[in-house]
Amino acid sequence: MAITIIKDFCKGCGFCISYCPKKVYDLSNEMNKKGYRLPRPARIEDCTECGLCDMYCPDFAILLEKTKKKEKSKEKEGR
Amino acid sequence: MARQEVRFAGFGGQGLLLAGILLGKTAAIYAGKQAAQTQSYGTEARGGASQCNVVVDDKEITYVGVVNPDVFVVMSQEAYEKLIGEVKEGGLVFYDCDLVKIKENSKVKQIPIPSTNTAKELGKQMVANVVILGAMVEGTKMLDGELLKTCLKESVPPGTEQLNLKAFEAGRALYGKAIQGV
Amino acid sequence: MSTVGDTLNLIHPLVAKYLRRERMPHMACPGCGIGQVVHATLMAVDELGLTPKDTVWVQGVGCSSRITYSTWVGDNVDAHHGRMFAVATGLKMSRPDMNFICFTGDGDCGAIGGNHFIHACRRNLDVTAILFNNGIYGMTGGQVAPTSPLGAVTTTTPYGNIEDPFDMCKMAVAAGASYVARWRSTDFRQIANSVKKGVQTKGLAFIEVLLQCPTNFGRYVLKTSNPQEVVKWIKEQTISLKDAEKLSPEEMKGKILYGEFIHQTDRTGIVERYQQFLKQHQKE
Amino acid sequence: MSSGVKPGRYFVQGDEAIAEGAIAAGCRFFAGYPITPSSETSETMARRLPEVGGVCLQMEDELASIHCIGAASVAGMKALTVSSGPGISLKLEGLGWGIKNEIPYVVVDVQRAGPSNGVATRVAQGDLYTVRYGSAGGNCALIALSPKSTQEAFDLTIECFNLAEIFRCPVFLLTDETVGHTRELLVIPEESELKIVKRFKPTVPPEKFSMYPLETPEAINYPFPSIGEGYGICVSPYTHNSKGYASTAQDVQEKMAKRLVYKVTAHLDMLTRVESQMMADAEFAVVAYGGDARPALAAVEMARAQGLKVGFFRPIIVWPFPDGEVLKVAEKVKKILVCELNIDGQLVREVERASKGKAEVYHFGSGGVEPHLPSQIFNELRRLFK
Repeated sequence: MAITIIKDFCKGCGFCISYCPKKVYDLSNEMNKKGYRLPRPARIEDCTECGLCDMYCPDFAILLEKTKKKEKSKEKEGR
Repeated sequence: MARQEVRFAGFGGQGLLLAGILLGKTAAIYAGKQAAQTQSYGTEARGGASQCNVVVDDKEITYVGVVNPDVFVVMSQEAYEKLIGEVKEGGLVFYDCDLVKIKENSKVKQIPIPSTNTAKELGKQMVANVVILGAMVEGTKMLDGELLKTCLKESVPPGTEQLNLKAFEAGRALYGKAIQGV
Repeated sequence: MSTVGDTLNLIHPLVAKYLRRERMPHMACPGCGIGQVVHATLMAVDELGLTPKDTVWVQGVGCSSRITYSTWVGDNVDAHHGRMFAVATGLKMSRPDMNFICFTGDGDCGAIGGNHFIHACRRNLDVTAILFNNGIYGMTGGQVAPTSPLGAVTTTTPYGNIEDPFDMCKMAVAAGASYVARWRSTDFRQIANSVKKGVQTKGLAFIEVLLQCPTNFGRYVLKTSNPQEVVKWIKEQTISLKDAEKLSPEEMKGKILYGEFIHQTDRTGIVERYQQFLKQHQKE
Repeated sequence: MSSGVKPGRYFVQGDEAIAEGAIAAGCRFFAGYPITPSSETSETMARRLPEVGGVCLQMEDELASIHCIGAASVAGMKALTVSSGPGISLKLEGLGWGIKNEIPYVVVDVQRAGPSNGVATRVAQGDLYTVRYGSAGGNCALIALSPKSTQEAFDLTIECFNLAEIFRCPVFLLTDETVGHTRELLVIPEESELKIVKRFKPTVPPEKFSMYPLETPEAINYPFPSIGEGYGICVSPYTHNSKGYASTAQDVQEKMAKRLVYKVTAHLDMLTRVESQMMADAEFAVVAYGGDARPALAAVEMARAQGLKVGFFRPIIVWPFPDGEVLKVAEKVKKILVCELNIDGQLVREVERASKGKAEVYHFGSGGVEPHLPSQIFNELRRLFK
C-alpha cells in the first residue's frame, strides 16, 4: 500500500487533511513551485485504504496504490 | 525625481494589485505626483502569473506601461525567473526570500525581504504584500512612508488597518536589516 | 511507503487514461469543486467504457468550461458563452452515434444560455449535461448569478441580491428533459451514477451539482475562502428528497432539494424521432 | 434629483471613471452583464446608482441589456450599458432599435483581443467598424468617442450623453482594456462646472408634434417625449412615418434613412474633435486613437528628441470620422504611420480614404494582447522615414 502526493498537481486546498476519516494527513512544510504547502500522509499506519482522499482531491494529486487482494490476505495471516 | 517604473510580480491572490494601487494612489492623491498603474493577469484567479506595474513621475505621464522597471518587487519563483531579465541596469530587486531563491546577478541589487514569514508572525500571511511594500518604499525613498500609511488606512478593508500598518512598519525595518546583510 | 516530492512519472490512473498530461494541473482555484465533479464524471466514463474516440466533451464559457475544456483527451468543442446547448444540438444531430458530455455553469446555462437550455430540454436532446452551480460568476470575478441566494453580497450586488434564485432542475423537468438530478460536489458516487444513467438514457440528462467556489462565492457571499467551510455551508442548505418528505413546508423554507427528480425512460429524444422521421421521408 | 456628482480627486480605473461620468451626466438607469474587461463599470454602477436613487440591473445577457436600456430611455431615463468583444456582437440588434427610433443612450465598448472570445483580459482595437456598421441594415450614421486616459473617460462619457440628447441617437464610447483598466488620477469638478444637456421635451401639444422629424432630417435638439406624457408615442423596429406608424412606402423609407444619416453628417462642425501635437513643422505624422494613442505620442516624443520632424494626430470623435482634419495632415506631411491594435487594418482604411492620396499611408498593426511599445513605434518610424 502506498500514498503519493503528486507535488506539481497539489494546490494545498486541505480536503485530504480534513476529510480523511482516520486523520492520516497533516500539513508539511514543503512547498511546490507554486508556493502551495503540501499535505503529508504522516500517520499512514492508520490508513484503511478507503480512497476518500483520492476522491476528495480536486486536482488528482493523490495516488493511492492499494494493497493487492493476494497481499492483503497474506498480511492478515502475518498479523 | 524623474520617471520611476515599479513592477510587482507573483501569483494571482498574493495582493500584488493592492500593493501597486497603494503606491500609485499615494503618489497621485497624497504626494501630488503623477502616477499610473496597470496590470496584466491571465485567466486564473489563483496561481496564475500576475503583474502590477506602476509609473511615478513629476511631469505628465505619456506612456503608462512599464518596460524595464527601475524597481522590481517579486513574490514567486516563476515571476522572478521570467521577469528578472527586464530589470534596468542598477535596478533594485526586493524579493520575498521565503518564496524566491535568487540567482547571482551583477546588474541589479537584490534585497531579501522575508515578507511571508514576517506576515505570518504578525498573524496573517495575507499582509505579506504590505510588508514587502514597506521595505520597497523605505529602500527607494520614492514616497514619504507616512503619506503611504495615510493612504493605507483609507484603502484596506475596515478592521484590518492596524494589522496592515504593523505590516508596513515591519517591512520598513526589514529593509534596514537586509541592507546590513547584503 | 509514502512520498512527497518530485513525481513527474507517477500519475493518477484516471488522468493517465482520460486527461491530457500537459493540461494538468487544471486551472481551478485551490479547493474549487469543479475538479471533484470532473473526477466523478471520469469514474462514470471509466465504468461505462467510453473512449476518447466515441465521446466528445462540449463546454460553454466560465469556470465550468475553462477548466474542463481541452483537459479531456478526446474531442473538445467549446461554445460561446451561453451557446453550449445550441452547439451540442448541431453536434449530436450530425453524429447521433457519438456520446456528448456537456459542461456548463449557472451563468452560462441559467442566464445568457437560458433560452437554449429550455429548448434543449423541450426537444429532449440526447446529451448528458452537467451544470456546475457555484452560485456566482467565478471567471469574471464574483458578480451575482441567477442562482445566487437572496441577499447574497457580490461585486454587482454590494447591498445584497434582491432577486430570487433560479431552480434550474424544476425548469428542466417542466421543459421536458428525460433525466434531471441535483447533487453536491462531494456526492461522488451519486454524480457518477447520474452521468452513467444520463449517457444510457434517451433524451436530455440534466445533472446539476452545487459546488464550492472559495475564491468568489466564499469570499464575497460567505466571507470565508476556506473550501471546506463553503462545502459545509452548501450541505446545510440542502436536503435529500427522501428526508424532505418528513418535513413541513415551513421547515422546508429556503432548503434546496437534491436527488433524482425525474427519470423518463419511455420519453424519446429528438435523435430517435428524427431517425424515424427520415425513414418516412428520405427518398434515396 | 441629486446630481450624484462627487467632486474630488480619485485614483481609479477608466472603467470606474466611466460610471462616475455617466452618473454626473444624469444617467439613472444601467443594465449590464459580467464580461471582462468592462465588469468594473457595472460593479461601480451597482455601488453608486442605488445611492442616487437610480436603477441598476444585471440582465441575463448583453442583448437583454441593450434592449432594456433602450426602453428605459423611451421611459424618460438617461441610460447606459457597457460591454466588450462578443457582448458587443450581441448588442448590435438592440442598437438597431435605438438608431431606428432615435433613442438617446450610451453604449460603452471596452475593446479586447479578439475575434470571438479572444483574450478577455487583454487589449486590442478590432471593433472600429463593428460599432459603426455592425447593426444590420445600414441607412444610419453613428457617433463614437474614444478616450486615451481615465480623466478623458470621465469627460467623454458626459460628452456622449450630451451628444445622445442633441442628436437623439445611441452614442458609443469606444474604449479598450488599456484605458479601461489603467488607474490614474481622476479629478471630478464641482457640479456647476459641468455642462449637462437635459432631455429635450416637446413645446407643442401632442397633435402638433411629430415623433420623428422626417421632413426636417437635419433637425437637432429634437424633443423626445416619453411614455406617460400624453404624447401617445409610437416606437417600433419597423420603418415608420413621422408619427411612428409602420410603413412600407418607398418615400417613407427614403426620408427615414436620410433623417438617420443627415442629422449627423449635416453637423460635422459640432462633431469634430481631434488632438494634434508637434504638427507645425512635421514632415511625417503618426496617427493613433484610444489606448494606442499614448504609446504613439511617446514614440513621437522619442523621435523629436533625435531630430526627426514627426507630428502626432489623434481622432477623439472617431465616428463620424474627421475626414477634413486628416486631409489637412495629409496635405502637410509626406508620410503617415497609422498605429492600431489589429492586423486587418481599420483606422488605416479611414486615414487612407480621407488622405485622398496626398500622403503615403503606412500601417503599423498588432494582433493585440500587449499594447504597442513606444520603442516599437519609434523603430518603425525610423525604418519608414529615413
